[in-house]
Amino acid sequence: MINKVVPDAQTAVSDIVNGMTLMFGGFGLCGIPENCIAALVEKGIKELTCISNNAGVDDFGLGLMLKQRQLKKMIASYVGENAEFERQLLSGELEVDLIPQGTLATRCLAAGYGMPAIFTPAGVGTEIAEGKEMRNFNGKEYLMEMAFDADFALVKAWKGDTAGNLIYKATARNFNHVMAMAGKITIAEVEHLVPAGELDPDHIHTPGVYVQRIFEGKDYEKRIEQRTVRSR
Amino acid sequence: MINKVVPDAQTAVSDIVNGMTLMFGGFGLCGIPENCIAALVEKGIKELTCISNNAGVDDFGLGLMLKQRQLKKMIASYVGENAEFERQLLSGELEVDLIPQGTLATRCLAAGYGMPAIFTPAGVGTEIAEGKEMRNFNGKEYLMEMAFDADFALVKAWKGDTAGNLIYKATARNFNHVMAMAGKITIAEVEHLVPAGELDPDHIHTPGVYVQRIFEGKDYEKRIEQRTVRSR
Amino acid sequence: MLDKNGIAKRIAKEIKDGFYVNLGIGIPTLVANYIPQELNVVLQSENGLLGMGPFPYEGEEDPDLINAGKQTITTLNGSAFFDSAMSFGMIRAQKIDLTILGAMEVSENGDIANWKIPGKLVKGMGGAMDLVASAKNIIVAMQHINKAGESKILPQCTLPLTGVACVKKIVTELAVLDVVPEGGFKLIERAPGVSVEEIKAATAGKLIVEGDIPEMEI
Amino acid sequence: MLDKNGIAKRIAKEIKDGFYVNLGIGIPTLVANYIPQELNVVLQSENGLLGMGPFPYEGEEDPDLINAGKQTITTLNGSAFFDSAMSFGMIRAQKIDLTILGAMEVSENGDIANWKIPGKLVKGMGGAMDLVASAKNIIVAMQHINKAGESKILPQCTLPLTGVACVKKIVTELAVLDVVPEGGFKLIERAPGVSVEEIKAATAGKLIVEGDIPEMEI
Repeated sequence: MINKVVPDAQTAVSDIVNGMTLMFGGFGLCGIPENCIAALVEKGIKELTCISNNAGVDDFGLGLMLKQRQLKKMIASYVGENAEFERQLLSGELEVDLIPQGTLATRCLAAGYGMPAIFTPAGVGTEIAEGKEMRNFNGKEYLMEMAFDADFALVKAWKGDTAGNLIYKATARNFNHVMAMAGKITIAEVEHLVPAGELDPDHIHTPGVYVQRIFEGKDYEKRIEQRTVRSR
Repeated sequence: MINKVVPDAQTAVSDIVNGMTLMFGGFGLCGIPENCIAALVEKGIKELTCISNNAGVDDFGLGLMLKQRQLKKMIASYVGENAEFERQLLSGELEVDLIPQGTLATRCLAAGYGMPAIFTPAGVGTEIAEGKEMRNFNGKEYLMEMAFDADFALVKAWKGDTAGNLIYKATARNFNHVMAMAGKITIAEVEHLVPAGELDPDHIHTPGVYVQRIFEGKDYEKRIEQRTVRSR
Repeated sequence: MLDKNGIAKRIAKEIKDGFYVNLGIGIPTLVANYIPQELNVVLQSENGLLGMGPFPYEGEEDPDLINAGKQTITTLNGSAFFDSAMSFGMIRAQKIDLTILGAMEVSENGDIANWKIPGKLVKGMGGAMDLVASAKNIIVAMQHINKAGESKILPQCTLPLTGVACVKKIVTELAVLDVVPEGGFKLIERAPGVSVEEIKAATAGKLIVEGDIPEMEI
Repeated sequence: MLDKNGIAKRIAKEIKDGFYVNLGIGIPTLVANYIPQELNVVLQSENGLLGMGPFPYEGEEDPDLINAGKQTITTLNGSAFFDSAMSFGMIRAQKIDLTILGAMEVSENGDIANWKIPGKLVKGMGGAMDLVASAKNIIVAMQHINKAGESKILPQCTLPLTGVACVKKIVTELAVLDVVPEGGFKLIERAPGVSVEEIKAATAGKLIVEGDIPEMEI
């Protein structure tokens, strides 16, 4: 089996440079690649295009990179938890492409499955459709949306093995699986890195062929955005 | 949770009638819905269009339905194990649409994911491309292939629960997962039917929303086509 | 007049046995509390879960288990997790029977606007555009009137659209309205203590009133 | 002249450390036996497995675990199963470094025919059309000459095509040939005991011979 292990986040992101297009897994703060984000903040590279469902919060997740003005452009579906984001957007410092969440996910799938474009009805008749090719199938209108082309995908899994196979936990799977498949180079950080052979081949969500580098992350904060509970 | 359990194969296929389009999971004889096929053979309905990667062998799998001349048309990628198939094809009794295996799988995916069409380079420059729309993306030619539209999908899984969630074993997953997603009505037969709650939600391959009927099959033969072994 | 929980309670009556349902953020989330126990209903959360359970007991929150509103939740017997592409795959393939979501505006032909106020608010559409473009049945939970006292039930939407000709039913603090194929809002029920006249006054779009309009039973 | 195992052995030398490889039915399957132990190579089977292991010991065959040739196989440490859509997804996305397959004919510009003889044989293309349309690198394992004594290395294919301008290298019982971008078969190596003249005689397509042609080391 091919060994994909790198020692740490710093090593994993060492060849990510100014101006690149990066994908970040996660939904809200759930399942974000905390170690990779910290390494990119430390590295301080700029002019990045980021593809991520959300933009983090002011002091966590992609919010940390926004605060340092490392992003030139953000492609996301929902960014409503981030004052700094709104400030940079309104001031024109940050270019923003808001797209439907399913379109975001499916453009990742398209990249991972070698499909140059997909059709979706999401956004037909709205400003999202402006300038896009429309097409009617069976009486229904669809937009043609293009596969993403990202230099790197940075994802977080629960478990991974040395061959790069990944298993996610619960709803932390979200965009991590599709982005892992979509990146030209995919870096996976995992909570538990195990030797190849320890994961059941039937339980693997992302096969190792899609992962070029893997490392065990540390000090996971796993912050909760909306702590909702019921009383006993 | 919604209960999808039906008592047996006969009940499950009771509303499948002459002239319908059916999908059959499996690759060769691996992971085929043995109980459903037996029930359809018993039922004797005809003029069926079948979508299946292979056509079984002379005395097992879809070969049993071929022998009874229940099929009008076969959509498959490889049919090289079946003399009766070849006879019906050459005599013109059977209409056959041979398509690339990846195209077959992806047209299923398209149906399951609500995408009316997909693009693939498979078959460009060959007779498969005749009459199909071609399109150039980034300097490469692709064919536009349409999502399947099947009345029923008949699939086989290893384990399933009463809510219709499915888990496949090893390479018996093959087309079963994508066809389970693609059928307008999906019937799943499983080797082990368990109460909802017994399967780990992280291990489920096909969520129950895609499955309308489920039952525990019996007397699985699970025939091996090419028994290859090594000496100790 | 209904409060938010009243709107949720009334919408819950539209849910049938065997439905897969997607609940949006806000009032729609409250609908889960009023689905009758005897119905077998599965809630989909578009971040990757079928079979959404109630909030966890305090101390049992799992940061890896949230709903699309980023709230901590639980699973049920029979739940399944999946990735975002499959989630919107099943939405596009119309495997979800009912979508309930909020709106800033709804128009006579069923257009909905709920994601952007130009120059003021740009949170993004999240999964709403996918849901309204594909859902078999869409019910909107909303206030009839905005904070400035203006009707949100309009001849035409003024805000950027989320989807076109997709809303089938609206439940507000004042009324239940059906969006009819020929265009317009057909008054189906009045909220307790609310008169037809009050509903007329609060509705800028074409209101269709035929015969006696019953009061809601909730 | 090489036998089938000799062809497989020579092709195995083209496999590099870290490669993901798809092996077709027939001679390509034999290549697995000659991949040097010290290389980390992962075999993909397009019916849904990465990390194909050797045949099982007798009595340990699992009907649920087969390769694309329908043979019983085993897994290795680090193997992963997946469905057919993902399998061809990773093939289309060029995650597989090398595809090795058989052919009935190959043409000067790298066209390949291997799935149909009109009126005689219609087994179907299986995954071959997907593989040749997307693979980064394709090596063909084949006999130079058919049973009727005719060359299968042609100016143009006479049989229905599987793919266009895709074959990069051919290994036969007689020679190793590169398909060059400007068209034609460049002779790279001779099989042990086979002369350039013999190869010329067996090759109907344009053969390019430059300088001394070394004999294969296998």
